[in-house]
Amino acid sequence: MRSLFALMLAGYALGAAAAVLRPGGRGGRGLVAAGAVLGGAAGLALALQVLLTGTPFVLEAPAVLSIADGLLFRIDRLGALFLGLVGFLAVPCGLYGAAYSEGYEGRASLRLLGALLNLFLLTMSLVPCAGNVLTFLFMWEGMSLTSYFLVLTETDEPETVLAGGWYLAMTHAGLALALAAFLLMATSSASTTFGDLRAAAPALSPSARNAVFLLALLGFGSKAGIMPLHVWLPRAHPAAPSHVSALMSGVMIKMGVYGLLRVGLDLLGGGPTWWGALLIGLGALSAVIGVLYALMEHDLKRLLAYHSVENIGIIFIGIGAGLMFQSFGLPALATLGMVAGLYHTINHACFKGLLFLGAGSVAHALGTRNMEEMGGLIKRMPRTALFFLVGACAISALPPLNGFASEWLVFQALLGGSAIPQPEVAVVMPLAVAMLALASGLAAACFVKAFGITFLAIPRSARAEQAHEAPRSMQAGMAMLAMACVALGLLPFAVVPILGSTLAGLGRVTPAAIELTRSLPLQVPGASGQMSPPLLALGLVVLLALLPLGLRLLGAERRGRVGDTWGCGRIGQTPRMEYTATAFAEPLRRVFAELYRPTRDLSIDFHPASKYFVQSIAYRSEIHPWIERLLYNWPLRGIRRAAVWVRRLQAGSLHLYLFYLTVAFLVLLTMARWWR
Amino acid sequence: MVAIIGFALGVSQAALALLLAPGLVGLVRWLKARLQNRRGAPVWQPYWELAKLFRKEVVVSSNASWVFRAAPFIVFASTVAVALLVPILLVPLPFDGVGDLLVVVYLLLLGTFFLSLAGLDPGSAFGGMGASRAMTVAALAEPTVALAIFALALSAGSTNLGQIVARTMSGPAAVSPGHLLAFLALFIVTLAETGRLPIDNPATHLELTMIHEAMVLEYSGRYLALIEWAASLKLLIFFSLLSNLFVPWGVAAGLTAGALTLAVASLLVKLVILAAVVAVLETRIAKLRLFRVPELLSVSFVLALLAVTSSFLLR
Amino acid sequence: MDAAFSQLCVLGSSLVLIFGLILLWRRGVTAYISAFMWQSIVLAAVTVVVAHFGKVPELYWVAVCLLLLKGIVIPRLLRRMERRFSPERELEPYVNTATSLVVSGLLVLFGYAVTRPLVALSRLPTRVGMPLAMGLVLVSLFVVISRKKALTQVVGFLMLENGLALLAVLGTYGIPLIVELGVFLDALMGFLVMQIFIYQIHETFESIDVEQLNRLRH
Amino acid sequence: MRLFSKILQVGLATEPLPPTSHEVVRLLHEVDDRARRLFGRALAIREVDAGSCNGCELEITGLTSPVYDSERFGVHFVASPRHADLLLVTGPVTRNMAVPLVKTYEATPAPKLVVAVGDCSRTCGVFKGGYGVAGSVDQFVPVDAFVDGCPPEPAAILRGILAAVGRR
Repeated sequence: MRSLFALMLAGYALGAAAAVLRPGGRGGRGLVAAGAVLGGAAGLALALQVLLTGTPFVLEAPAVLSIADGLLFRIDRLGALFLGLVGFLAVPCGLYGAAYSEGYEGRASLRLLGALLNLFLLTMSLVPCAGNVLTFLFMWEGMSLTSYFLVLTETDEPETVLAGGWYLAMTHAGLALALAAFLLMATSSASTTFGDLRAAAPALSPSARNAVFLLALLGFGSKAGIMPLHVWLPRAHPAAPSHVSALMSGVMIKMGVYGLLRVGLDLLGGGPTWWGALLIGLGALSAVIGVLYALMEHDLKRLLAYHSVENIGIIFIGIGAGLMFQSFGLPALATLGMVAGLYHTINHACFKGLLFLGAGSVAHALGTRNMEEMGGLIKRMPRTALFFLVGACAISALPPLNGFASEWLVFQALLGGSAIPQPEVAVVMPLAVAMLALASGLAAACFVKAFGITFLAIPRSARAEQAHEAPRSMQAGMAMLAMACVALGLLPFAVVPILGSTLAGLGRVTPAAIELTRSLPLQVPGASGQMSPPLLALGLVVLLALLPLGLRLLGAERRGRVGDTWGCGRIGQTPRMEYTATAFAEPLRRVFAELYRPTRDLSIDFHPASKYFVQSIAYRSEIHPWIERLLYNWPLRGIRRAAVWVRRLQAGSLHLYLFYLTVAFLVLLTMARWWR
Repeated sequence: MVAIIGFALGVSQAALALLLAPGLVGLVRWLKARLQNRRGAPVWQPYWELAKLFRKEVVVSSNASWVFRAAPFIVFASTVAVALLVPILLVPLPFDGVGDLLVVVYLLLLGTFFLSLAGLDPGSAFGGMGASRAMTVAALAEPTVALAIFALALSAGSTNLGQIVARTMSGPAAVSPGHLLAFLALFIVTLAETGRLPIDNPATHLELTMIHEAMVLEYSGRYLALIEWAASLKLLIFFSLLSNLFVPWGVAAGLTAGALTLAVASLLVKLVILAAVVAVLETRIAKLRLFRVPELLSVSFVLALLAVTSSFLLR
Repeated sequence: MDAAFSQLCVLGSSLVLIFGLILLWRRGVTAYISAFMWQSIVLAAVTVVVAHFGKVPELYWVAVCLLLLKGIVIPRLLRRMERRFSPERELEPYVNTATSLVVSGLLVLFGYAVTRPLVALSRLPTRVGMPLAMGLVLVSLFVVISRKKALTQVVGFLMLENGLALLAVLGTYGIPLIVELGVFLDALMGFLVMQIFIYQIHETFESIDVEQLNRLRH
Repeated sequence: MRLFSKILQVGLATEPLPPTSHEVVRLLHEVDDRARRLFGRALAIREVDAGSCNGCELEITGLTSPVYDSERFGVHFVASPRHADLLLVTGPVTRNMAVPLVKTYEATPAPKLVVAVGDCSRTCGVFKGGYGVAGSVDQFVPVDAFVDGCPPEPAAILRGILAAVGRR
């Protein structure tokens, strides 16, 4: 284990070093990618070892940063799961990046991109390995900073800088809150190692526990992108290079989930019912509103970013249900909910990573992310199209792919709500069921739009006509993730027990409830139904194979002919006659008009001679996320006002600054002596 | 041996559904014709139409890709797969462990998903319009379906179809208010999902009012035949779900000849009753404007919500 | 026996509630009036059921009164009023239809939550219908708040009254007959007063859109 | 309720197809056996107005009415030529409609038939020589049967269609 850990560190370090020393050229990019792949693979192997054997891996370095207990790494199963996730995505994204970063050749940012990518992966891998508060926060901050600079890779665009600003503000606010949560817990504990915190947690007063939970929820929720805290996500993710977006959306936001689980479930050991209910409520809200905004989005990567909000919502619903069942002392159902959430975490990493890589290939080939300029790419980029389709089916929860397996588990967990003795509390569950179903239906609609408009029909612009298939290494990255989507969909009976084992010993979930049957039909204790994805897939494949045979037996005509698209006899077809992405989403925009509050601006220029002849029509419609404005405008205004006030302190005089320092020092001394 | 018999039973049940499905559509059409004081086409007319379509050539748009060619097969296969999972004649179902009600719902969504993609594929505005509307209706119907499943699972303790039917058959109270409300909710969803009035007009010739028709406007020959057959099978599946989940009288619990005959007879009676209800309804009401469809679906949503709450209370 | 009794009660109450929901879904006043009529008839039927199974013969009289007054007389009066004011449709309400349906669904849920302690206390076989009656009360209040036309509001008030009557019948097997009659008379008086108001509003504004009343401020 | 009692009172409105003289229908050639077997029981029609005065359209609409009810013969109208077996063409072919007519014919999957309805479709009628008229229907697409009349009665059109598929 120790050697694997070392190999992981070495791999990432190699990648970073290679990027700094020899960034350009095929070989240089290859070395950077090799570092990421090596590090990722080692991390994955280490994680698998911990997951399967169950023996935690511990590494102490008390000498480093010894003032605050030093660095401590301790990988238990829960941590290993998230470590494995990072490694699992690092490999395809690293491969993909080798060819993708060719676009940055000759620019200064290539060096930064390679180095920061490896450092980002390194720090992100170490977050779930942390064994004490210092290590955790140190790695967390490293992850946040490196990803911030990765977002800024294309600095020349003003939008990117703004996106980076949002991201930096949100992530640091989150860090502060998480720090506060840890400090609150540490008041009564011997040291800041997680073990001591866990031991001291029961002694905390209920209000302190609640405060810790809320602080952690806000802090980690802002990283995860849960509903009111999601604002940075659709801004920052599209701005980053695509393989970085894939990593950010696929795994980095999952670190928020990890943090919440670590604090809420592991360290605090669960809490009152309203914790779970709050998570379910926030999750359901995120799921529905995230997908609704995604539907209106025509920037392919922003669309995917909004879908991350949706999927984080689904994960939170699962985990919230788990916490809620736990508070009622229903271990089997609690495990089911948590496992559903964790399963969706993995699945989302796979398909969202895949979709971001696919979107990146398209953007790479076309030089635009606007869906209205795409179209017809399935003929020009057939492989990318196929991989993207797999991802689209998976995220739309279509059987037998992985999205369905985990959403099925979430549904089953929620259906268990009838076991809750208090109906007025249990009512949360059917409402969440309805919201989840709505979200998944809308997600399917959204991905019909995303795939159909991007890849099908005829090209909508000259750029789309001249598109070319992505290079081999990018294809390889996508292929790996597509296969993972299929495998995770077919093998839930193998995955679920492993996920269940990560929960053993956390909080009040008793290990007895985690023994899951390894039979072919997925039969989870607590779930009120069973299904078998492999048999389902087998059935579908057999039916699909039998169909042409049956048609031949029926004596069906086999001749075919290629003709024009039927257009009521009109002559010639241009891309302008096609259905656009905006038009596709129009019915839903009408239905949810109250939420979108679109502004319309229609101006028609009539012919001077007669108003029956139109010279030009200009139509503009915009959607303003009013919830965001409602929530963020007044704090922003407040901050601005505070900033204006603070500016007065700035005089540029060195003596003044020294004076401030002295005053601060005196205040600190006074506090240290008398404040208790 | 038992497994083989079960397998054969499951397959033959689905095959029966597949064979009956076009007749069901023909029956609704015949009843509607009679209600319009017309003589109407015979009940078996859809069989002739399918036979004819299978013998015609296929014209495919030059813009279309493999998605367009694969979609009819995926739609048909997923619908037949659903037919294998749904109780039509007998319980316990041989394939009960393979999928539950949620699987059924999402398999049907799989078909709609690919059909919508195929609608977009040739680049025709009609297809795009149909796809957009079909996905809108499907997405908005989803919460109702999920809540109705919740209500059923609450009273039966399982989401697996065979078990729900078995539980309802053995239960003391045949009709509880929760069941009634869930039935109404699912009935509205059935109309929406199978493209009947007042959501979609199956007999329309005007492209602008179409949903399902607009999506398949580009299909011809055997592709069209597969899609139409699958659509009629979907209607039969929804009808038998409505009848067997809520009124499981006559569903065979054993393998005796008498029970099976009774099962077939009761299935036919139930299908005829539901077809008559749909035909009368389609004669009585006009198609809704597209933007009032969400209102109808929210009615069904409220009904399903009431079903869940009353099931909660009667538990 | 008891099982059938409570089933019938819940069935009746759900029907009463569904007729209440029609107010939110349909747009024509004619539909509202017939919904109210059918609701009252079902209410009378529920009362008969309670009278029969609960062995409270006075309730038969209540049922007859209900049927006569609310099933026949008031709908007829309403129809006459409607004919007078031209069949103008309900205007776009303050809250759109889909949203108000969802809101009313949530209100019913709230009704369940509120009446839960009551239901838990009661031992009557009719208790399971009480949340639905409470739901109807809340939904009718919502109708009164969110609709614009005076006639719709009148129907909303009448349905509110129906909800209260249902609650009384299910919760206590009917308050004593005399109180019941008093309530009826009250409702009738209220109805007449509202009728007069509506005539007045109509004469002043040539419309019975309640929003017009805003003009009185100026 | 009133609607349904009315339905009951009226009963069946469909009249049997009256025997008519065969002169109104001109078959250009016998339909081959295969097509006859195929279309004998199920026929989907796409109507193409190539520039008629809409007199024929009025009569064609009559086909779907309860009185003539073409559906009893398995004949129904469809919205797309992709679904159609038979094109029902009316009017003289105008310049604007010449290409669309050919395109519609191309869009229809084989085997397919064409029935031209009304005198104009064969002779261009009173529109003959008009500046906007390009010619008769058979100059653009192969026609299997002509139905004469200006406009022909619904019964005659129905006969023409049935004659074209060999079900006289």
